Amino acid sequence: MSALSIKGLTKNFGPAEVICGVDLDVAENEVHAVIGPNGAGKSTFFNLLSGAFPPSSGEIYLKGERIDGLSPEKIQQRGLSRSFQVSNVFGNLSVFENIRCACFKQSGAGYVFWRPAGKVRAANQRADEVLEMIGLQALRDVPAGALPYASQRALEIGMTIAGGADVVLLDEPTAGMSNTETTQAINLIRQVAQGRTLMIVEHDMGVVFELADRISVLVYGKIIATGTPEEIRNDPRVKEAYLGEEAA
Amino acid sequence: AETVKLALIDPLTGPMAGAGQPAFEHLKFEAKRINANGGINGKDLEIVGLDNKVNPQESLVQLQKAIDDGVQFVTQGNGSSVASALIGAVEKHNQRNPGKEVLYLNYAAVDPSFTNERCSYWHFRFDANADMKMNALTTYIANNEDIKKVYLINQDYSFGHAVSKAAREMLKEKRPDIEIVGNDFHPLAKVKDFTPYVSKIQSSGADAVISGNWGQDITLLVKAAAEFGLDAPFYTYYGASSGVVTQLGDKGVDRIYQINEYYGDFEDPEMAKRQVEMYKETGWDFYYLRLSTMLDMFKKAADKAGSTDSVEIAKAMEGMTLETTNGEVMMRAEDHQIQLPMFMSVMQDDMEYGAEGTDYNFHKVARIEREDVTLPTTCRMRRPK
Amino acid sequence: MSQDLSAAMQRSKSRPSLRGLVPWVVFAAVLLLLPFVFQGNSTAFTLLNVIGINIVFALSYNMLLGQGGMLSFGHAVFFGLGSYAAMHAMIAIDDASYAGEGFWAHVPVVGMPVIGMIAGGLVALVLGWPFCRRAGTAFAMITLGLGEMVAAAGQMFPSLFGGEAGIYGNRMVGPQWFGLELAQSADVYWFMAFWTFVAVFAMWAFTRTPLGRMSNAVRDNPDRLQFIGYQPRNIRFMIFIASGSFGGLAGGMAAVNYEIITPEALGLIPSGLALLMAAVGGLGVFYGPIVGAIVVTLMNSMLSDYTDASILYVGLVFLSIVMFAPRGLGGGIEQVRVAWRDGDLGRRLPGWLSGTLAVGLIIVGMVVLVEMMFQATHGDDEFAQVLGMEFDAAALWGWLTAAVLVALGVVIKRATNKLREDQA
Amino acid sequence: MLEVNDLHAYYGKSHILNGVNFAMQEGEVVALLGRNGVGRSTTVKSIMGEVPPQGSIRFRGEEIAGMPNHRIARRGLGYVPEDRDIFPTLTVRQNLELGIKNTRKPGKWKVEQFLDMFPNLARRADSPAGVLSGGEKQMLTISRTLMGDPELIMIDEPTEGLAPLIVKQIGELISEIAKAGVSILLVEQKLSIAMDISHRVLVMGHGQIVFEGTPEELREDEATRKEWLEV
Amino acid sequence: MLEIVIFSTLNGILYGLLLFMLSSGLTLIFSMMGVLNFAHASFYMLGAYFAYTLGMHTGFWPALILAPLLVGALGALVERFGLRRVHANGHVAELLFTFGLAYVIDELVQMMWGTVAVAYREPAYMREPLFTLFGTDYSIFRGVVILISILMFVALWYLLKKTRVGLMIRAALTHGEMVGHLGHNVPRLFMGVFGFGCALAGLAGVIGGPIMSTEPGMAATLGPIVFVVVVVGGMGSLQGAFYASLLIGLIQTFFVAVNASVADVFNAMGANLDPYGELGRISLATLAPMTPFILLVLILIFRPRGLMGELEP
Ligand SMILES: Nc1ncnc2c1ncn2[C@@H]1O[C@H](COP(=O)(O)OP(=O)(O)OP(=O)(O)O)[C@@H](O)[C@H]1O
Ligand SMILES: Nc1ncnc2c1ncn2[C@@H]1O[C@H](COP(=O)(O)OP(=O)(O)OP(=O)(O)O)[C@@H](O)[C@H]1O
Ligand SMILES: [Mg+2]
Ligand SMILES: [Mg+2]
Repeated sequence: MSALSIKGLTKNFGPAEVICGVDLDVAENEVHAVIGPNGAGKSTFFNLLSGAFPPSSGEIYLKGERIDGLSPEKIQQRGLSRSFQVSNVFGNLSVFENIRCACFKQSGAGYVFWRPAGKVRAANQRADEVLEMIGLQALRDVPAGALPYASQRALEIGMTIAGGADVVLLDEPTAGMSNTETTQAINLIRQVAQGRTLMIVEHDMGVVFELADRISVLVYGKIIATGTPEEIRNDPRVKEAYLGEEAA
Repeated sequence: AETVKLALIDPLTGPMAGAGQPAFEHLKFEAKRINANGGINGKDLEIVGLDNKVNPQESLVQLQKAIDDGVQFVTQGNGSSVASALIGAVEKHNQRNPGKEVLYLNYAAVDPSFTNERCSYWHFRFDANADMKMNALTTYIANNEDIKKVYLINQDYSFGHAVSKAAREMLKEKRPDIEIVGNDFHPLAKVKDFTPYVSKIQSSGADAVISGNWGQDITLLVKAAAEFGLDAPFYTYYGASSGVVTQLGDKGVDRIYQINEYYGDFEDPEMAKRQVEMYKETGWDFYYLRLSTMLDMFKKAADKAGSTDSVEIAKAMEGMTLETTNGEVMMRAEDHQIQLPMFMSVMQDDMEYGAEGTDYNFHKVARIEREDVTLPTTCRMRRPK
Repeated sequence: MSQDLSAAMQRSKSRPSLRGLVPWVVFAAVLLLLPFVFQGNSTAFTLLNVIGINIVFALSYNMLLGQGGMLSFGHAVFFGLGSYAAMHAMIAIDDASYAGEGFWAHVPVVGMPVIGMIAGGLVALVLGWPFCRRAGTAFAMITLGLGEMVAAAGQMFPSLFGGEAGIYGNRMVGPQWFGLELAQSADVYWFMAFWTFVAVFAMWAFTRTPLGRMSNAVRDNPDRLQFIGYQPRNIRFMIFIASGSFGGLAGGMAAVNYEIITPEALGLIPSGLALLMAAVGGLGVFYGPIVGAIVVTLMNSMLSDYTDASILYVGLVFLSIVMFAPRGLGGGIEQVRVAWRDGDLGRRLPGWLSGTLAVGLIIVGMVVLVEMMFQATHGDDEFAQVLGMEFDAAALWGWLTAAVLVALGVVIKRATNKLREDQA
Repeated sequence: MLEVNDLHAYYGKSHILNGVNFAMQEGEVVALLGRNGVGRSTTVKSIMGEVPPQGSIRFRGEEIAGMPNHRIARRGLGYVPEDRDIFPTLTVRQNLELGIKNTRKPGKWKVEQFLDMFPNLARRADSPAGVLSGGEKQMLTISRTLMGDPELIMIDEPTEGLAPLIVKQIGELISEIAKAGVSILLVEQKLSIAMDISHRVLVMGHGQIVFEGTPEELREDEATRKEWLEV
Repeated sequence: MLEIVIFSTLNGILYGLLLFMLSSGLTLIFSMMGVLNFAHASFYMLGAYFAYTLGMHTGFWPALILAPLLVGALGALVERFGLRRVHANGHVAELLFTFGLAYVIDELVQMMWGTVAVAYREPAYMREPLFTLFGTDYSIFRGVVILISILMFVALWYLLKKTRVGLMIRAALTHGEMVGHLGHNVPRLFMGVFGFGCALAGLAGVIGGPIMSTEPGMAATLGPIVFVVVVVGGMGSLQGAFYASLLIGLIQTFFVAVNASVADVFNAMGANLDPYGELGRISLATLAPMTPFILLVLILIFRPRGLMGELEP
């Protein structure tokens, strides 16, 4: 069964149709990249999948269950989680707290007010694991708002996976990073991809080609091609619409 | 020298200060006169002002402060909520601290229950209660054959409802032919624009309006009436309270009446002089005539008891009579409610003594005798042994 | 990497868990010692009791504003209704113990705060859901409307609210616990101390629970919350209920303390008081509102003995805190504490001291100014005399002194800012 | 035209700029390179006064350090910040119009010109700019700053988050701006673009300028590249 | 009947327009600076008192111009030396600042002008009736009020929607620094807007003072209603505030005119409720002054963006 299956998805903002009938299947444990020119609708596409907006029409199935029209928290609870293009963390909370907050729900302590958070074993353990995974143990007690940019991006990813989702959407996870940082981020994403289905939006072709099992190219709301990195690199339409002449 | 302290617990700061400050000044002014005439059983009377912001809880804190300061007599007037809190607190304090009894002299909280079902031995009221005022007011109206239709407009809270109920019952008894053509309630101190109410009064064809409103609620009501050319007179409880005259100006002339023990043109030259003096000295009018009565009776009781102890004074004050400029008043022993004659007065221009520095003041139009003011009480006073 | 960051990292190593108990032991000790300090001074006890109530009230308010980011103008609704519930219960106890039977005959008055808490929580539960959709201005305004409506209803239904005179009861009824007679304010103190301690501890503990943590998250970034599986509205709603419960608890304490409750307690003024106390004390520090409650209560009840401009001073103090110490008095204390812990105090103290001096000078200048204006318009004011000021308002030099004081303050303030910049 | 002398800047306690010195001539395109976090953005921010600068910054001979930012802008310095800062509640067109400093004196650039250049913007000309995609926002900010007719424009990371095709387009736009006689200070990460269009490059390290020269010189200077640019 | 309808309409419109005058400055400040100015009603009060004092020397018309200018200047000073400092700490801090400011202004007014009302009245000739209908007068002054408030609406609408200043301020609301980078003087802009908003409040005070009386409590009692208008209209929407004012004005006056009480309704359905009982006696008329708050709560629950607002608050 495919992890995500999208049928005839469209989204209008007033008269403007931003996503026009997208069909896509993402297989389990696949890393699937979505690329496309600016304004093609990639972020909007993610917003639809994660429930931030309801789609205008079309259907979305997560592991066979229909999720379109559900609210973001319902979708998250069913196992789909996302990160944001612009870092979007709880600025006054510490790094650890940011992640732990993302863990409570899964640990069955979502709205608990009769037990100290420190006693919710599962959440603390999970948060420590995630912290280690994203390599921020040293910055554990730093308020998230004061983190350096790259660390904030890592935290963003950490929060996305902390809730235990197995389908993860990452929106431009390496935007604004230096080469080293990008390399680290790629490693992190690889780790994250273990045992999960991943969709990423990215403009850095290096990252895309390195990580993705398959790539879809979204242009003005339509998917014009889906295929392996090799196929995409050689697709003339993709070259014309996105990569330009001297493709990466 | 040792003094007798009387603590005034009333709003002295904030938006309600306009109600508490004149009483404070009046008390201090009269205290001087009393001290010059020998004081309270030989001791000087000292007025202590304590600010309660018209908040019952805060009043209790201030009461405790006063008690710790050695005060045995407190007075208060603004707000039945505060009065209710004080009655309860004084009652409990006296019960729990025998030997340190405190008396509460109420000069303006008019809720009838305080001298009926809630009456307390430690509470003495020097103002006519709301029902007595209505009794006087309706007696006046009953004598006026021209009034056939009456409109009631009051504030939508316990006091306003009490006024309305008393008016309906008493009019029915005294003048069954009078028709109540309207009985409106509006929230307390929330209405900015009374014109819709005035329109309603206008179209009801009322000959007279009765209102227990106070503060801005009476000013704005009468002002709106004047602007709309409504000619019906307003019979009120608080038409002369501070600020009303200033704001109404000629809009109030011949339109607003007040039932009270006070009016602006004393015939007694001594009182007329004192009133002018007080304005000069404090900037406030002599509106709270009853404060003078209260202090005089306080002095008389102390002299009679030969002591300034609160228990003694309470005992002496029960049933005490006092000759005032308006005639004899009496502190009824049954319920500690003062019995006194009242006066209907109307606002006029070009008065000899103008209120609030204007030329306007309230001119006496009728005297209602004590017998026509008094009402029976349901009080079953629990007296200390 | 910045020093702040590395300092934070240093700190994060590990913390001995016993250290966390110290403040509570101190708090309990202070509560136990106070009665000996103030023995025989019932005004002090009366004030302490009011402070206890206000501490709980302000802290419960801060659960909403400081921790959940929800600015409310209707918090007194919970306080007031909790108080009413407790008072009705007290009356029931009175009636029942007169008859000597029935459920209420066995309920002690010291338990009234529980009744208040249940009532406050229930009211929040019933009313809260539609309100918690949004935080921010919408929430502020809807609570303003709620406050006005409940306050109006309080005047409209005398059988429940007792009309203007309110309802009143007697705390010396029903079974006694721990021999606590509750006759004098000094007796009531023990009741207050107990409940204040319990409530403060419970509210502190709440901040440590998952829900308490989520309430900070919903304050910082409600949108993101959805994507980690929460509906922000649910969290807000639960905070609202928790805060309402503790507000009600404070109301229950008040019912026992004052033995009367009137509809005014539901209105905008007490709600504003909660905001005032929390903001003066500081929204960002847990104990901030405690400091605020103490300071504001004292100013409210004592300042008016000395000056008729007391409300003006409260306003000015509030303004200067908002302007010069945005994190409140508690925030200031916390800053000093952190600097001390980091061994930074010596270096930063001069800046703080001169800053405080500057604000102090400005305030004194303002006070002189206000008192002179007061004298000019009202005649003598006691406060001026207390401060040893016998100004003739018409004389120029008085006004000059005020101006000089303020100017001096401003200059020092400028210099301080410069100093701090250079230090940084 | 722009002279920066011994510029220091701080964030709280951390000392970010440690005596930056450089100068720019009229009509020059200069790229400011360096690793992440060395303080390139901070340099331009302190020139604009967003971060309080210490040291001397002269523009056309006049000291501008410490001036409020609007007065600096009025003297002919344009700035495109790295986080774009479009006005989300205004429409695209209104965003552009706000770039104009003086409505009475029409400048070199016209709204229509940019709408022609970027069809994406033209399509959304009358919708609120908040809904634009990341790339569209970038186009809008550069255009908006140009509407104010700056003589020197400082662009922070103009190609961040852009699709390869658009990156090329932005490159062209920058060349065009340069052709129009505007000096450009480019803060960039992507070496290739910077090398293509700039006349001169500056490399930053440890809060100072550690290399200054032409693109060719940098290309040849492997040591500098290794030490300060690559990792 | 016709009489009541006509008068209720006239009264409702007049009261509505007064509300609008009061709230327009607040809407302006809120929509442009995002500051919910709690001291707005206090500036309104200052307008009335200034006009009273000035009017004694200059007469009504000069005071009508001078008093708002004075209030505006004061507002600008408050922005310059108070609000601006606080701005960096966010909207809650700004709100707290204005909250405290309201306290201070109200107290200062009491100190300067005393605790009781002052005799601020419109000039005598304006008390003459403009027209008389069904024996009721409609004074010239009321006509003037209507005229001024409509002028105010048009001028404001133009300023907000049609001028660059409006654009700039809306932009500065989200990214103040950036507007500065584009060469616009943002601090001066904010100072101007705040001052202007306060001047509008002052103008409302000059007009409202004689109608609603000039006393130290006038700010405290009007404060909440003004917020209701702004919220019901839709945060920051001038048209919204206009419609909301009229709506509230009309609802209130018409409700007062209707006598139907809960008891009437129940008894019509066959129940037997005491018309003087607590529940039974509640009537539309007694509820009228509460309607703004009921409306506020309903609007926020069912249509949070208000009548005309673009964004949810
Ligand atoms: N709420 C909205 N209302 C109207 N139009 C919108 C809205 N959100 C997005 N759009 C438009 O939809 C298009 C797609 O935007 P989206 O953010 O999905 O692009 P993207 O592919 O993520 O681009 P980028 O790579 O630049 O981030 C854009 O043209 C944008 O202006
Ligand atoms: N607001 C801030 N507060 C504290 N430190 C900051 C702040 N902004 C930036 N810094 C720190 O200052 C240093 C320089 O930042 P700057 O933004 O100038 O770097 P940059 O060279 O532009 O790199 P980037 O590629 O990230 O844009 C970094 O270490 C960063 O962490
Ligand atoms: Mg995007
Ligand atoms: Mg940068």
